[in-house]
Amino acid sequence: METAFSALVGIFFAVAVYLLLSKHIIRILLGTAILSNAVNLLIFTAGRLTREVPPIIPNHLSVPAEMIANPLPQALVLTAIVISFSLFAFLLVLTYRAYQELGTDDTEEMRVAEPVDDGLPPMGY
Amino acid sequence: METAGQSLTLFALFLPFLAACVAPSLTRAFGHNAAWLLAAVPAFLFIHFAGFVPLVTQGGQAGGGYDWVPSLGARFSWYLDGLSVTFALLISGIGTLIVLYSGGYLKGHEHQGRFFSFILMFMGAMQGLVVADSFLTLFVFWELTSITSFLLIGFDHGREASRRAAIQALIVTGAGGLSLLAGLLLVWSVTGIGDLGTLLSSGEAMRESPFYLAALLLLLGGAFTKSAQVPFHFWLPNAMEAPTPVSAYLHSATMVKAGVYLVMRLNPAFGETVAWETILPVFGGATLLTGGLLAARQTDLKLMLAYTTVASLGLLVMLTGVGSEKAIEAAVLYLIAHSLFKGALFMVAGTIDHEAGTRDVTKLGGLRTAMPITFAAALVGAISMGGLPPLFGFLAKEEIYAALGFADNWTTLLTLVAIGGNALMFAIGFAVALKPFLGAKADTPKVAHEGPVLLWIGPAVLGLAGLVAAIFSSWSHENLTDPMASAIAGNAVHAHISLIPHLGLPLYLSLVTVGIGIAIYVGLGRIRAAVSSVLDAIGWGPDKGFDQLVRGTIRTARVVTAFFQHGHMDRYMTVTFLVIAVALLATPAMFGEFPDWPAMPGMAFYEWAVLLIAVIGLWSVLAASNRLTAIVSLGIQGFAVALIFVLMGAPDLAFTQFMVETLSVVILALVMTRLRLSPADHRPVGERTVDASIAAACGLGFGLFLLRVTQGAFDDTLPRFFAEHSYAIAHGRNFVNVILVDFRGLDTLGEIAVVMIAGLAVLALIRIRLRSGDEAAAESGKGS
Amino acid sequence: MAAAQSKSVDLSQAMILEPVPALDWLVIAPVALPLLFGAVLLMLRHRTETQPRIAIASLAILFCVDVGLLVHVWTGGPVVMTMGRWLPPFGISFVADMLGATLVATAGLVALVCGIFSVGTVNFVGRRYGFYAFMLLMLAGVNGSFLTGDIFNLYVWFEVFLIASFGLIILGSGKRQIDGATKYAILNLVATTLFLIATGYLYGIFGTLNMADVALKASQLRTSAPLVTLATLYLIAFSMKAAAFPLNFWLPASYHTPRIVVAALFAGLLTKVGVYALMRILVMLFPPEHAILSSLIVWIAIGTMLIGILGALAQSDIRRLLGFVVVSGIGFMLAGIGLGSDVGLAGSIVYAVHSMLVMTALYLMAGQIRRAGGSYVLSELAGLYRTNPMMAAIALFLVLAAAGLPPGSGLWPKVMLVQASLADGSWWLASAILVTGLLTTLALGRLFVLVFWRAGNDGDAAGRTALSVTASTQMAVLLLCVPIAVLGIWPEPVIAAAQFAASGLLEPGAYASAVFSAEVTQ
Amino acid sequence: MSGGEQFRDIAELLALGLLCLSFLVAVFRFVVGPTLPDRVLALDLLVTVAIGFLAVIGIRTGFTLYLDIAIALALVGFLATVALARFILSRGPAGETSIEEDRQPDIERPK
Amino acid sequence: MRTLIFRTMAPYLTSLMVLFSVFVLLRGHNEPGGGFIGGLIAASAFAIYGIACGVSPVRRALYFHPMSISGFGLLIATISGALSMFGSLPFMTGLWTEASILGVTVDLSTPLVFDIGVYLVVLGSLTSIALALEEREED
Amino acid sequence: MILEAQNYISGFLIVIGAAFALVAAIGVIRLPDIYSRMHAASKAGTVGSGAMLIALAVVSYDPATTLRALAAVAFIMLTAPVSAHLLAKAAYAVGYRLWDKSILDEMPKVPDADSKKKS
Amino acid sequence: MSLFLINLLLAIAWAAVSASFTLANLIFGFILSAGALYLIREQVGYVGYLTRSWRVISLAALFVYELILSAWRVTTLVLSPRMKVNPGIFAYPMKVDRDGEITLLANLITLTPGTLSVDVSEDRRTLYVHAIDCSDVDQTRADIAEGFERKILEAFR
Ligand code: NA
Ligand code: NA
Repeated sequence: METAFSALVGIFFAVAVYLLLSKHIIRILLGTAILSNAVNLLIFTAGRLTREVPPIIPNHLSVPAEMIANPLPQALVLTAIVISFSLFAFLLVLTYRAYQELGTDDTEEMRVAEPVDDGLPPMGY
Repeated sequence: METAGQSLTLFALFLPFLAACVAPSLTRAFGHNAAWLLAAVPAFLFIHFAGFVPLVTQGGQAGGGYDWVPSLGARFSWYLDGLSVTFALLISGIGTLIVLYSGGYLKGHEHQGRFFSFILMFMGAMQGLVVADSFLTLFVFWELTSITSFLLIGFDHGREASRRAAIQALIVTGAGGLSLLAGLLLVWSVTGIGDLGTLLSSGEAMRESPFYLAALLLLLGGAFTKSAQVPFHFWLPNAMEAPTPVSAYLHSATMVKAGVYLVMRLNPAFGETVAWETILPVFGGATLLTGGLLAARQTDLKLMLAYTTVASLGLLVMLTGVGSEKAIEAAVLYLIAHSLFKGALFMVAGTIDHEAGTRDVTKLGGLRTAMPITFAAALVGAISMGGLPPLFGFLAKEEIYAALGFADNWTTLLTLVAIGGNALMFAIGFAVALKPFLGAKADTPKVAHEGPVLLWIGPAVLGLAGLVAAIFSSWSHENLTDPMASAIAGNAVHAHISLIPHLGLPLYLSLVTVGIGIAIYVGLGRIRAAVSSVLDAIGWGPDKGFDQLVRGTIRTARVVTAFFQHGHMDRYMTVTFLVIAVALLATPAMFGEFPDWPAMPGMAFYEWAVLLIAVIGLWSVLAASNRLTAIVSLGIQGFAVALIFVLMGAPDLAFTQFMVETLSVVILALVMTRLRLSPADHRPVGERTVDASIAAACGLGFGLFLLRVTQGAFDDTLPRFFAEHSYAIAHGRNFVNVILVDFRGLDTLGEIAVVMIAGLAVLALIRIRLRSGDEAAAESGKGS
Repeated sequence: MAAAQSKSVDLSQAMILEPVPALDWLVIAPVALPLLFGAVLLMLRHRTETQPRIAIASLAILFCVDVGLLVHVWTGGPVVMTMGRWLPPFGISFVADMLGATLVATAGLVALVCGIFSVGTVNFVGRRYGFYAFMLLMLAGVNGSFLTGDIFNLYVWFEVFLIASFGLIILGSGKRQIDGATKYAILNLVATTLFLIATGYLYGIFGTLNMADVALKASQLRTSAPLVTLATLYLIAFSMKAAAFPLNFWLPASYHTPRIVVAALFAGLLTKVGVYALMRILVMLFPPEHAILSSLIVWIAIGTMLIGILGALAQSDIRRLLGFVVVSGIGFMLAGIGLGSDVGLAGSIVYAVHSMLVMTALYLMAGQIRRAGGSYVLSELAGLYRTNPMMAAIALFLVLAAAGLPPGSGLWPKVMLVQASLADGSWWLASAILVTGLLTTLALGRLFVLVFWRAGNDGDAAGRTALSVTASTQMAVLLLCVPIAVLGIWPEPVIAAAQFAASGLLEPGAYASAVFSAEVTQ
Repeated sequence: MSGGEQFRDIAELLALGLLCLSFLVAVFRFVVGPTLPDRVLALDLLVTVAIGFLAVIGIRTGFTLYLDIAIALALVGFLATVALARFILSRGPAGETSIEEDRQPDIERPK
Repeated sequence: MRTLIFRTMAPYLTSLMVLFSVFVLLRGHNEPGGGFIGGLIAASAFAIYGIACGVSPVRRALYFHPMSISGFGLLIATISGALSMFGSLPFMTGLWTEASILGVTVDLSTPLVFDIGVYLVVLGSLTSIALALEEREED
Repeated sequence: MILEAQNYISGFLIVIGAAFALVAAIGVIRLPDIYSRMHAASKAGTVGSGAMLIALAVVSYDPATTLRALAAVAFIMLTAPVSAHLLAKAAYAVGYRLWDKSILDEMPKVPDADSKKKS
Repeated sequence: MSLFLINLLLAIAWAAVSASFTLANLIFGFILSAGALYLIREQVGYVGYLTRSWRVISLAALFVYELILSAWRVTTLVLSPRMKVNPGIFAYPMKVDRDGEITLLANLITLTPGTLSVDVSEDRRTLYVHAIDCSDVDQTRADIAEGFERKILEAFR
């Protein structure tokens, strides 16, 4: 199972990176969303996989009766999901504002902070 | 150890800096008369260090210090022997006069207080430098001299030449300082010795080290830049942009001699090697001739003096490099003589400038009647500089020729160099001392009068000192020359030279020198023209080279920066992921960390189906013909991930993922409503191929690494602990939630902080919209 | 309130049962307090007049707490608190060792100064949209990063200060800001994600996240686990965070865009966290892997220094210039990490402290220059010495400090690093450090000369919005100069602390035993 | 295993198979589009099918806790459709063609 | 999106979802759920309300500014962690007590308070984002 | 006995439900335009999921679970028509045409861009 | 509706006094309190409550029946090899005029065979319905009027 998941994670990463390498922020943004899913799956897989047995103790027991899924990566992923969602929301709105302010989402045209020709410093003293 | 004496020395070392702090207020209170008060500081130092003279004349040394940075093994310590005490006396003695002179020279200047402050700081730095024992003390004071001289040279910062000279001096001497630092640290790390006192007493430690040459070159890098040796000589004449007291002080007695001091100081440890006896004379001799020739070209009194200073420094380095006892004696004598006459002459030049309004020797003449005392002082200085009796310079010159002689080819060459250099200096010394005063009275911008006492007292005292020291030569030998020379040589040395001339080679050579000197003096105009035309023909010099270097550095910096910091986001990303891809594939390849061949995964059909949906979702994001479709497609893969979590026993995750995916789509839709987007991916095919390769490499790398990680054994201590205690102690049946709010509640705390900040940041992003031009207003902080 | 369950459970198997001394709370206070204050400030969002007062009071309290922690660690060794009193490694441990405590205290000072500076410079829009809340939460994130003993928790604090910095960088919403923020955000996000990725792998390998536990287990797994690749991933992630060459581009692309006080705060706090993490994770947890990577790190350090300072030389905008100087400083810190010797690491740590103080002060000074001279651009500035001599004196002092010249603080780490590289035989590194020092002198010396000494063209300056420099901002800068001067003149305490910290990194025994002491005592 | 259980087991597998097919078919519609509303509809259908999927998984594993997720999906899943519908509405006439129009450089740039 | 049908349905759906979110929050310790998920659901609820009926009714309904709610959430979450200071226990140590309300014993604990803090933060922040974006649409 | 019955009933229901889900999906593929497809999705899909949820209600031993399952069904019924309506309205309003073989369109023609803001 | 609420409150009160909040007990309590309310029927207009409840239930039953029928129709349509569809949008003049009722009607129409509410006119009098089979629109209109619309009016008026 881990093999298939490793392959899947690899595909997620490849797609995410391909999108991140785009020139358009919207595509980059999509890339970050996929990237966060890739990472979540990675952490989840790294904590080893268990089928269908949620880490919850049934009502009549006080310790789980059988092998349960590892809850720790789940908690980590949960934290990571929420964080990456927050960042995604921020980035999205940032893109929106960038588009409003700069009139483009093409990073090639976003040259306000680092203008194309930005004069040399004074050469004298 | 006498702690009272120690603390007094410490106090003496800090006193100039304290005085520098109060100088502006004092000047505000007393005007230029504050000079009298402030001059008490160097005078006190002079007296304090004079107290060590009896000790050093006995060949003794005094040390002292305090722990400074014990962690680095560094002390704040000083070492007083013949060399350092003599230097200290020169610095504080001349310093006293300079402070007084400044009082007159800058009388009424709006920043006189600041000037006093700078010059006192400079003096303090210099004082510290020459008495420093530990390497770090030495280096710190060394750098302080560079910095304070930067301030002094740039004092008149309204003019670009001043600023340029200040920066130039800072950079050149700063570079030297770094070289010095490297040298000192190298010595320290090679020998384990971190202070001069120990180093001097174990001289062979360094000479026998394989790092000797490296250390020597680095240390000389410091010394040569500071002492304006060729090819670093150019900054010194430029430094003449400073007010005259500065030039007089810095460039006669003190800062420029720091390099000479260092060379002399190191002689016992580094001297008497082939490298030492080659490098120093070569550079010194070259500097002597270059300085002399360049001086001949000048018409500005200060510049003439400045270039002869360069020449003198060359002479000193050359003599130290020769290294025989006689040579060292000669160097010591010349050093003292030079301090006295050069200081006096600079002050004279300053006085002329101050009173007549110009320093151009071709525009001056006939001042002897208007400024008799100044003329007298100038004459005395010139006589000493020319090496004529009855002044101290004469003793020095005699000793130089005695030291060099015509022993072999090498010394013959050096002797010839010395004769040439001395003759040039003779001529220029007299040119400075005579030409403004003799001849017909020239029209000067100001009507010249004799300067006030504050202006002439300095040169007068110095001239007098030169005379007295020469007349009572046995006294001055005993108290100044011998201890200093002994300290340099590392063994007791006694000078015998006196004003009574002895027939012999030195005297003949002196006569030759004087003869040539007179010839040069007479033909100075033609020589000036000749040197000028040669230099114009060359059209380049290190001074110009400095500008070219600075500009070239900036231009290179520009090109390099434009290459790396090009402003193209996609290229930044490409580099980033390229690095990651290389790390992911190359590292395991190099260290054998690739996974084993995996077994076929056994999974149920619906599990495969969900994986397939995820892949299709990803593919549809990539393949989407426009970005709106891509955005909606994003939902599919997120949805598939949620299903994976369902199948893998992670209900909380699935729950959250479903919610988050939904909300992501909602926010995307809300935002995208107003966004008009340009069409899908329009990277050219070539670029796409490159990007796809990098992406594939990253994906492969991450996947393989994950496989490798999961192939290892897994330590499940943590989940077992959670399973055991989650309900029993933390009262929760849902482990994930218990981890989130209890076991690892702190993660969650940080995480909700993230959520909260994100909310606030988004609010700020949406709400704050500036009209153009508001940016400045926002920065100004108005409107609160 | 009954703290624990009365049912018959053997708590000692799961929990630390000794009571926690009140002073140990100092280890969590630098995180908990800013969170608390930040939350309060957020709730008082609309009271823009009260906010600065509360914020500065909070920052002052925090600084006192930070100093208290430093003293506590100095006198009593590492302080540990494991949250929820679960036995480590099951709960999250916070560990203040000398390294963490020193950096926390410095960060506290920097933040306090920026808080004071901001009073006169952040307008009500900024306050209303959370300037102070962002600032405090960023500080919480930074402090959390310095103190946590858990790798995933470190990631969380990274995110906290990252997103808070996003908030700060966009506050104002100018075009440049938005553009800079976009690049800053995306590139930093990639870096932080890489950190998370590496942590995922780490968990897969070790089954634990507690740093002390990882350090103990690493030696057993060395032959079987792909630790070099893991260490390389961490190296990349943190290098990027620290703005190391060749992944430094995000910093010069963005640091000049926000408000100056924000840039000052960033320059003081953010990149240093990356450096800190490199020390903590790479040096402390993976020593053999660190040794394998060390020459690579040295070359990265050389590249970073030189690229940084060359960039600074090429700039005309003071803020951009300073951004590159920050990058160059990162090179110095990496140098010590690359050398890996105790002197080198101590040098890096001293440099980090120095850089936090000086770079913040320089950015604030740039703000002062902007107020007094109406511009940030070198070619438009002149003659400020005449109008603001006091400011010029401070500026010169800071320039010297940054260039590593006495009496500023930069001298000492430079000396230590050169010493360490010579001891290591790394001639190239030593040369690079010295050359960079010289180029820094040139870049900043030129800045000083052009801005302050050059004769003023008053007509032009009047056309721009020149403002008087307020007392509070001047005081803020002066306040920073005090420790810089102290560090320059009497560096012993900081150097001793740094050496203490460096030896703690190289021999993490004390760290680990502090974390697991609870188990040991049972 | 009783007959009922056996029957249920087979039914579960059969249902899972049918649901997976539904997923794939819906995804197919999603991929081929052709219009944005078609895609939104496909997404909506996916959510609906997922609710069933959760129910089946809940039955199969005996963990009825998956039900809560189903409820949440039922309640919140339609939010995505609503938002996208709103998006289609405000994108103006002919959502897709306007994307092509955006090719033209006359995007309104703030002054 | 102010269609009659949607506008009529939305308030009911919103209240239903808010109820469900509280349910999810409270049972999170024992079943899937908890503060995050509850908060996400609640935020979705207000988003629907906002899309259907406009932003002002939502703002009126919430009374406090969503970001203040969020801040309050962080505040109580932190305080719930710090309470253990009074018992000489480390930060975030769970304190449990049982309260009797109308004869029903209810477990009150700092983890519960913490989870409520999480809920409020998520609710507040995401609602704030959604409303701010929705508002932007309206102008 | 009851247990067996529960098994049979629930097994039957889930197969039926899944089949409906598939039908909905096929409908979404086969039907000619967005409006027709919506019929399939909103009806068959709803019934399908509803059936599977009821199956869950049938097998659960816990009345609370049964109630929740039924509540879930109710929620789907509440939301599905709303989303269908909104999507259809939006699609129509911005001009997604009916299938060209449609035989009737009594809806007023899309007034131009202005009206979309009001809606 | 208020009666329903009172009924519910009584049920909760029952659960409280019997100290068991299980679902079964609540339902039991609900029935019990409904009986109790029956006792005071003249004071509270209980008959209306009962008949209305019945009508609502009958509406629900119709709905469920129609829903299943509709799913079946879609199934046969979709799975028939040659789909014969005559789709189109027709206008339906509504008798109901309250927001809630309009909404209910529209939603019910959506969930039932072959029809899907697209929009309500601005004046809230006309419902635009998309139908899979528009060959006999008048019949469809009549079905709605006689079916859901009438039942809604019965249940809520
Ligand atoms: Na690219
Ligand atoms: Na995500």
